[in-house]
Amino acid sequence: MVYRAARELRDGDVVFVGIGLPNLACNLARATHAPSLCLIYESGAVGAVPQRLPVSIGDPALVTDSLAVVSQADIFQCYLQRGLIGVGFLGGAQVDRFGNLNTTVVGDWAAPKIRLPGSGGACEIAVHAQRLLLIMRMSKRAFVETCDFVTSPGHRAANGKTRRELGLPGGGPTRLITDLGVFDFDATGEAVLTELAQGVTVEQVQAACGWTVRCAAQLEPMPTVDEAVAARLRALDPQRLYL
Amino acid sequence: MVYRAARELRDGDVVFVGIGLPNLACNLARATHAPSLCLIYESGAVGAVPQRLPVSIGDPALVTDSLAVVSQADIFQCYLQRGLIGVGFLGGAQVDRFGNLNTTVVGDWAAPKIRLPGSGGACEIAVHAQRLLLIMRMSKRAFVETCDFVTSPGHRAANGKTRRELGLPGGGPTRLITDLGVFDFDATGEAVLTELAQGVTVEQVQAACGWTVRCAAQLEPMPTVDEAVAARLRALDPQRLYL
Amino acid sequence: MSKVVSMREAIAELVHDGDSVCLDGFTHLICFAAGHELIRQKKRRLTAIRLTPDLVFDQLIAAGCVERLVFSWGGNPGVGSLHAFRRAVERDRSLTLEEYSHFGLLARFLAGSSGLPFWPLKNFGGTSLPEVNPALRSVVCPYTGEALATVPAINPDVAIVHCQRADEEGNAQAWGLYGAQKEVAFASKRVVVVTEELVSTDVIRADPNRTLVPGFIVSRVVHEPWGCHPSYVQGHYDRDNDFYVAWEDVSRDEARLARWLDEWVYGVPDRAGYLQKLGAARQAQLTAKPRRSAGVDYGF
Amino acid sequence: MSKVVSMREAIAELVHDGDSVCLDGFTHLICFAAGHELIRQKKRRLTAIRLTPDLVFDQLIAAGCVERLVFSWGGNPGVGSLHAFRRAVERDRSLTLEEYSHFGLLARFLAGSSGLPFWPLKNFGGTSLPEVNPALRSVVCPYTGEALATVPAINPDVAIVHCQRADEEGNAQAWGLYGAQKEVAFASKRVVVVTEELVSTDVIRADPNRTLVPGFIVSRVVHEPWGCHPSYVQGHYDRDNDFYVAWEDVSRDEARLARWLDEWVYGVPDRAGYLQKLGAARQAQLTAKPRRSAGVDYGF
Repeated sequence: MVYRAARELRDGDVVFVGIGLPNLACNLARATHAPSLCLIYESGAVGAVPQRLPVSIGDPALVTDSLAVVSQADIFQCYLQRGLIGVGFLGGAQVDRFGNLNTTVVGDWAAPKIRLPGSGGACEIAVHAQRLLLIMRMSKRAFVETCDFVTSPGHRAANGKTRRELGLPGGGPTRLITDLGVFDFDATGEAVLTELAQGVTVEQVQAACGWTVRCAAQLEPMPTVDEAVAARLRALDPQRLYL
Repeated sequence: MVYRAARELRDGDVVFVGIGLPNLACNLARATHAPSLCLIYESGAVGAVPQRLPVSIGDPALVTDSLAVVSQADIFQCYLQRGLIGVGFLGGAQVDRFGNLNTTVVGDWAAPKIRLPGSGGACEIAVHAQRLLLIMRMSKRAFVETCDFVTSPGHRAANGKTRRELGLPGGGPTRLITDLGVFDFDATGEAVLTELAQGVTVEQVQAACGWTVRCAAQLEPMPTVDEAVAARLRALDPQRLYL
Repeated sequence: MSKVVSMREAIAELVHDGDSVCLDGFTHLICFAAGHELIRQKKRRLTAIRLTPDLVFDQLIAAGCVERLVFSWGGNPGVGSLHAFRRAVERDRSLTLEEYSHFGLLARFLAGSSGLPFWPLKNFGGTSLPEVNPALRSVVCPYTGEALATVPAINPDVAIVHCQRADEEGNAQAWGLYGAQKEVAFASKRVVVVTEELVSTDVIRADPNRTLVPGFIVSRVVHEPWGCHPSYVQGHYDRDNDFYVAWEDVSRDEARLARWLDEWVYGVPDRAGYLQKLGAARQAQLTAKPRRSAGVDYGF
Repeated sequence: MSKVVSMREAIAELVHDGDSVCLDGFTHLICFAAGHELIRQKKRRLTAIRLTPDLVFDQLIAAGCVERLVFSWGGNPGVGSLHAFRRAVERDRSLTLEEYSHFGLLARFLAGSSGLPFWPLKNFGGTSLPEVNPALRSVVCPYTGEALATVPAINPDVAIVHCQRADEEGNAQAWGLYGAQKEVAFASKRVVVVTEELVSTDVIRADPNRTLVPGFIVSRVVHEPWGCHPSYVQGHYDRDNDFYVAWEDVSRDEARLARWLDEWVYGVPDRAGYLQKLGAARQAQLTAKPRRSAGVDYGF
């Protein structure tokens, strides 16, 4: 999943890096095929080259030797809202077929079953990034017909409005990368399964998904991690923070 | 005139310093009775302690040893518009009885007789400073019934609207200091002569003024410069940039 | 005129029950020393404002100081949940929430620090946030006709701003991650600067581009070395990530969290006491390895 | 990948006739070298954008490069008038003016650099500016109901940004007066960074809080020492105030100004030629006396 996400990054991309798996994917890409990847963190670090895997997006290792450290106002206004962020990464507790994400609450906001952390920068990343990559493990609890709360907009709102109608400048979700396979989004903004992980069937994907899965005409195999990449990943995360 | 202006400054005041006579007045006050005066320049220098009299408001001597150097965006938004500037100083080519100033154009804007520099930061200083001091030499050309162009608002617009009606947060002009005397502004926002320079008569003031001069019940003498202050002023401006 | 006082004096003098208090710092420069003093002084009915409530607000919530929380991300970064926060929201319903995204709350500080009543931003389209937060509204651009989101200005009663160095008048310099320290300071009615190093004004004047907060907007200055632990201060000490990981278990168990507060907050008189308890060995482990930049030339 | 080219190449490649060009710097960091190259290459019908047109725009106007001027203060600071500008406005009516106050024009850059279509500000009430500039409009605050002034975003075709040091990719650092360099760079479609010192990226990374412009928004980098004379660069050389004073007489006389351009702009091939003409003695007089700050610690 991390490897598959890393392969979405092109050398020279300007990436807004979230914590967790995206962080690992970006640092893997930088260590392998995309050495000129420009990593930007919502904390204010631009062109970071962390010498240890950052535990948080505000780790001091992101500051030391970065190209620039700027205020969060600049990050959100001059970098993100200005449209300079090529790639954003998000995950969440719930996702629907249009790529809407929930990281706020399970149940009702005013009387929640599970209170999640909330948006942080996720909402604005989903609004503004030119390409948005979603990374989540599949389960019926997570891949839902309708999110309890939409924290970060996907391709269509519950009322059917498109991104253009909602005034969202960014491109919206381009891939939904999961442990079982990969979804693209078609012209109507709906998720379409295009890749299957090794040994996984469409039935297994459907069993872990709360909506009726649509498949591409041709399903590709999801690329597997060879030993060299696996070793690289272990080296990047010696404390097994994310692996 | 410079000395009279300097006396308006209290120790600890936060002053927005313009170029020319205000610059000299502020540096005189700092050298005499107001050592803790905080000088702020629209160029971005805060708490400047210039070791030479600055020729421009962007002089490098304003930067060296200042308390802070910030972006112009911060100066205008966080310092001025936030209401933190206690005192502003302005002059102009024309002033009317309500303290409206013109530094833009003599004649019609689209077909000017004399094109002046324009607002610079003068408009926003007049809008936001808590106290505004005007310094100008008197003449019929300068003290006019109606300004050809209002660059910086005084107490009332040509249509009679008050500062409150115009949405202007600052206090507006508090003194109009001239070579012949000093005007205060009354509750209706109109200039009232309160002080006369040594040897000057009300008739002489009226002869240099395009509107009918109103006088306070009691006219005070404008304080004169003693030799110590005169020497201090010469020391501040050895090149006679302003004197 | 020196504004230097102890943390106890600063909090007693400037923070009153019912105040809105913003304690800023994004991962970096979070002033736990101030948070603990608020708890010790049993401040009540506070409106607590932070983008990321973090452990320090979990502790304030557990201690019963907070009535209303204005925030945008309430978790333990890279670890998991803030359990006192979750209990207050999920079980006790004892906390009023006012929720934003980071950009949304930051924009409130931008408006507050700029003397404007609102701030426009392109955001929130297609999300549920406006349904639960009536403060999110919109304006129409007078040029393009497009609708933009708005947030209202926020002007907290008190800001607590930690920095690497400040002088006695509160002229404060910081580097590394800025968070929203500058915006928060300018937005607030009263500002407490807490500093790792108390320096002479000459040190500030020698590098004026580094000044984040000018002294004339500062009410009080507190000299509190190690005032951010377990958060960090670039160039001084590292983040205590083990503490953050361990907090998961402490805060999950209400009784254990109460014992933790007794031991580490109520049980010590001040930050010096906390550090003595923390121990020299732990401090030595966390002390930053030097990585000094070269200076620049301000001559003319 | 190095983006370093000569000033001639940068201007030839990035500035086209009819472009809008912002050459920023407030008293400090005004890139006269770029202005002179625009004149030498006989660029035409430019929309020239600066808060303070200054001598460099007086020269561009005299040379016939400028069709439209977007500005907020058109004078010779501390000296008097820009006479080419005045002749164009008062006598020839050959220049279209779009006039703001400093805050007004700066707010256009703020909007442009922030990806917003407009910027709100409290300004212009009771003035004549809105009568002569239809771009000044208003919005109503959705919270307080008060009317606020607005300006539209500006996104110049080209920004020319001078700085103390940059690397080959255009990561640029500046100190002293910032002007609106950052806002102008982020607002513009193409950015030319002109630098006093070309340094390795390590120098940039050693003090990342000083970075004003990140390389990835920069198109070309020009290494041009003394590129700002008679403006100045803090830590490098002082403002040539005598030049500014002398300009009053030069620009007042149209023929003399034409001769000045012949001699100092058309008559030299590039900045190196200009400096040779200026002479080592003048440069020595203006060279800054060192005033180095101490570094700060970025360790953890």
